[in-house]
Amino acid sequence: MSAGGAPALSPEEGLARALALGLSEQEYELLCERHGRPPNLLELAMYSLMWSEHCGYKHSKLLLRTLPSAGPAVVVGPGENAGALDIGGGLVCSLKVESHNHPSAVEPFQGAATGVGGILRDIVALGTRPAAVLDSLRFGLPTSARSRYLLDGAVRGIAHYGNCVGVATVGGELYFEAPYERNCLVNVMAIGLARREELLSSAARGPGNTLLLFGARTGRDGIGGASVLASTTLADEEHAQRPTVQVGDPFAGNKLIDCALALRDAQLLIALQDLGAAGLTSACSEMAAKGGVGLDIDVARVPLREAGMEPFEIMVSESQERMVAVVAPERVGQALAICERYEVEAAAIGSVTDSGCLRIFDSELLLGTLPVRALVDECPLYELRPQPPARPAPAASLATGTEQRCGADPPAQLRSALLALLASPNIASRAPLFEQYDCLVGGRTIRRPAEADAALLALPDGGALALSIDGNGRRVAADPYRGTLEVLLECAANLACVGAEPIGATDNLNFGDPERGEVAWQLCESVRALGDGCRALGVPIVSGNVSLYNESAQGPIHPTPVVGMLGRLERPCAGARIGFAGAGAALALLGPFAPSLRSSELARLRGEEQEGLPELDLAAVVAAQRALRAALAQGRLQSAHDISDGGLAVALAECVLASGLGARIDLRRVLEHLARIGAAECKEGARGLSAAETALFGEGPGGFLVSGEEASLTELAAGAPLMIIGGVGGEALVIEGIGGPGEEGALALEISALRAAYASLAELFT
Amino acid sequence: MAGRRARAGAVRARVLIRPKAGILDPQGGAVARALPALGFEGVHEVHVGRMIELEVDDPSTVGAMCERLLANPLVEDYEIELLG
Amino acid sequence: MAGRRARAGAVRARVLIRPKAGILDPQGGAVARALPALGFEGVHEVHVGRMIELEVDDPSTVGAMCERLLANPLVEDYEIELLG
Amino acid sequence: MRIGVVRFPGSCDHRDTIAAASAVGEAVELWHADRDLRGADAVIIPGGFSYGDYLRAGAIARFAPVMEAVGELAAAGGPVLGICNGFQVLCEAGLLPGALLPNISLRFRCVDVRLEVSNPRSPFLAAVPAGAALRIPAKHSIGRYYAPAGMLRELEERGQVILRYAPGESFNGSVERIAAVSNAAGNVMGMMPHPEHAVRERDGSADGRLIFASLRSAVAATGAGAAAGSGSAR
Ligand SMILES: Nc1ncnc2c1ncn2[C@@H]1O[C@H](COP(=O)(O)OP(=O)(O)O)[C@@H](O)[C@H]1O
Ligand SMILES: [Mg+2]
Repeated sequence: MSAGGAPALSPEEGLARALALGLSEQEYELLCERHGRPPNLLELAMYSLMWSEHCGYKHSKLLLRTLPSAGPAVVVGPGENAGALDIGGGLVCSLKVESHNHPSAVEPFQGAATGVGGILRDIVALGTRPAAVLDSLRFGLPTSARSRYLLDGAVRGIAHYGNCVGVATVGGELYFEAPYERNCLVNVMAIGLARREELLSSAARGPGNTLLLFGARTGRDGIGGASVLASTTLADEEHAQRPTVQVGDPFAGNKLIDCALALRDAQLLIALQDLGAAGLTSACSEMAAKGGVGLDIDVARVPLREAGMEPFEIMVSESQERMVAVVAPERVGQALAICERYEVEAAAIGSVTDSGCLRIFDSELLLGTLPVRALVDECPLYELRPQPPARPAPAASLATGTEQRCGADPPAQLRSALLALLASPNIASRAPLFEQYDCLVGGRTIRRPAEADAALLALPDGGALALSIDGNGRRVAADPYRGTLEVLLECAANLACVGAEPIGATDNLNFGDPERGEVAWQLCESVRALGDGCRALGVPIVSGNVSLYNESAQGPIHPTPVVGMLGRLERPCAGARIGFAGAGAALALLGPFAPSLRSSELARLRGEEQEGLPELDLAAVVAAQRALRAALAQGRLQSAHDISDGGLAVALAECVLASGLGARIDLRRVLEHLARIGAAECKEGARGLSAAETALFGEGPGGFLVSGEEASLTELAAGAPLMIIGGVGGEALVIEGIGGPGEEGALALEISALRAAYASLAELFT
Repeated sequence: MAGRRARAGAVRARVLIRPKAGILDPQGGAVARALPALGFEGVHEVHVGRMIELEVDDPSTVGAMCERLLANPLVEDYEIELLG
Repeated sequence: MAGRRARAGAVRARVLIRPKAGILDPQGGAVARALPALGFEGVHEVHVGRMIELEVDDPSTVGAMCERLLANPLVEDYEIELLG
Repeated sequence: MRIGVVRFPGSCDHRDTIAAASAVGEAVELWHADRDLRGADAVIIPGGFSYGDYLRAGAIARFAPVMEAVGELAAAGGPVLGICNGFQVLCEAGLLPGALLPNISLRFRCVDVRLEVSNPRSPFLAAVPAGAALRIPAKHSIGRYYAPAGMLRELEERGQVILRYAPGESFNGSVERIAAVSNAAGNVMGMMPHPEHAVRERDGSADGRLIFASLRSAVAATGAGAAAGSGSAR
């Protein structure tokens, strides 16, 4: 017995256990070497978690190092529990996005609820008070009962936790695509606020200091969760994983947050760390690694919820609502008193040492000794072996396809396409979802969901923060590089629509099995685009998360990088709304918008082959966003909305629905504009239904629909192409000059018809 | 419903649903902490669950109802009582 | 808890709490609507209530606990079962 | 005027309520475990999820030590306003009639609602212009007001129904669209919508300010009684 009380393992037994715990034979051998001897069972359990994909980032760390993470506003970059940015006025804003995909696929309510709890504790660990949550969700098609069940459970779970814990959920996004059927994605982003001097680090310091565990008691929740739930492909038999379900307790979470911040205010915390995946093992390893110290932990002092827990269970339990802090020994009494006031249980479970090791005790008995460096820094890193896919044979031309279907009545064709798009679950109003979230608590919310493209939160100095979270897996699947650029640009466009300039971002890389060549290629392309795009936008990535092995028997999910962006603006702009402000305003198309039906939502609805994405001019799109921000800041605009899924016509309908005011545009002017800026699929002289469809429903970055007085719109043409295409007013959405047979044809849709189509998600939440 | 008769041909059934052993029961915990504060000492092991009462024509189907809808087998145990 | 033994000296008690007759029970209604959709026909009169299980040293106090905390007598009926 | 805002474990809207109340007086936090009202002339029990809403919303909070002092203030005629969870707590505590049950949709919902004034003489509406309707956000999953038929009749007769949701806006299914009720003396009111989230132009509506502004006259109307601890203010 090498380390006291824990059972030693023979080499054969050790290898067998290691394999069962998800390590490879080579990894086990490396581990024995780094550990200095074969680990005992407790040690092996801890290594297997720290060397898992989830904690060790084995397949992504090398790639992540290529992302830009520095910038003048960066206060805390990647490596801490969350990133943090200077937002002026002595304040910092923390941000981070996390995934809870596999737990949510097994038990959507608890999976999503604990996802919210987890990300909030990352924000608190930095010493910042949570200020807002955003959610990014992906499910299979809503025609599937399983998808509807997962959607309903996840939304209820987020609402349950977020509402009850008392943090506003101010934004998010939702897509339905078949590849997520058995592996839904539940990503949650949070931000927090603090004065700069209040920031905390997770680096344990000062040998002799006390390790204080506080919050909920430790039970057998999620034992093995980090390695089993997060790093292996979901078996069809989800039931095998039953015992690992963690239950969230937002009431305990609420008390824990207040307690942690009260400890911060009393300046008792030398270090603070949340307990997430891999529980005490990961929390203590990281605190020790960051501080370059060792830690002694006594499992006998950990308050337990259940009798008879094994030391290894205590060390790997993922019980929710717990945090661990380093406190000077003479101030432990004061810390315990604060915990008691907040009705939060606390216990001194160990101390900081200069041993460089985690030493696990059961009272006097030493159970294991693990060099921190071996646990944290020596986890093997793997180079990906990307394998670009063989290009699919080009599918039949879309133009031909639509022409075949068009018949003799273009207005009727376009009308039904627009209504179908508005009713598409990927586009329809998200109100039935977000109305289940408290978006007001905290008293900062200036723009609620769907009022503007980004959420806006008021700051004490009269300025505001803008927030957006975006991702479009289907378009990333069609072209991982351009698709990922589009994700970044969409996020920045949403911020631009409220007048905010991005100052930092967080990302979540949701991909399949990176050991597959094609997935590796998607991941590499996507990260390359993240780097290029962020550099073009001047936005550092200060935190993030990687979720790999999102696969089912049907194959990998769409590659789904999700980006959350934070923007700052000096003062909220009056025109920063989707809805029109009043009849009589002129309506303009702004930006280098070059729409294409390739891989568009309309193509998806028609079941057409996804065939790549149109080219994009990064610099021109970035310039258009800058022009839009300037126009908003100068008060020249009455409304602004970016053109996204479903194209110009859907954006227009959304402006109409948000305000209840009709609009009239002349499609000939749109086509003229597109021809002028060289949009390939709307070449000069393009005529007929296919040109109209491309102009109305084609997608691509860089387009904004803005309204305002005609004179102030035309003056703003500097910096980005702009064309007045119509005006605000009336009772309907009217599109004139459709072309094709019946050249003079106009399309008119009553607002009530638009509204009925747009309300299609309500039936998913009855 | 207690004491009531079921409609002709139907059977009254009661399903008791409780958090699985070992799964966190925050409600039970909250009640357990509240009771002593009200002067009720000597209370141990409080658990809060749900009760569903129904009248069924075919009582043999209640188990399947529990599995598919009434309970969440991942986190809950259930028990069926047929009351006649 | 079912089938489990109470600790020495304590008695297991079960409190069943149901919405008073005549008060709209949307939870019961939701279950009643969902069951046929899953193919379970022949279900009538579904009601959803709460179940609280506890171990008490003095079972005579459970009634007072119900009156004061566990049930809201304005909208709920309760029933106590002592399980020994 | 000093306004005490109670804070229970699990309260969420106490900070926003203190901020809103600060516009009309000196707002102080009242800690649930203290019996002391810190000299408050009026008390607000804010929204949130006291004790996680476990068991029943408000059921556990009503036993907090601070509630004894709140009960004494109420008995002495001092103004007590419960917002959302505060309304639930006051019903559970027996300081207000009726109960709040789960929304008929069984879902949490956060939307602006329009409110009609049902009893313009309530001191909690003193600052609301005659004939005005209010637009204030509501956000809850347990907000369906219920009172048995006999009690309801009495409430209507005595003018204890203070606010109603406008027709078509009672998403929670409250009986008679009731959004706010008072006790018989009129000095305790509970309302489901959140006036503290409608106090600035940036909130989309500032109608909630009227409720806070009314507290001043509510205190003036009853203040002497409260100080003297004279049972009823009727
Ligand atoms: N895709 C990514 N981009 C940038 N930073 C990342 C990414 N994924 C993870 N990180 C950073 O790596 C560190 C470890 O992440 P993680 O293990 O998820 O933290 P935690 O355990 O606190 O949830 C964090 O600082 C996180 O912000
Ligand atoms: Mg963390």
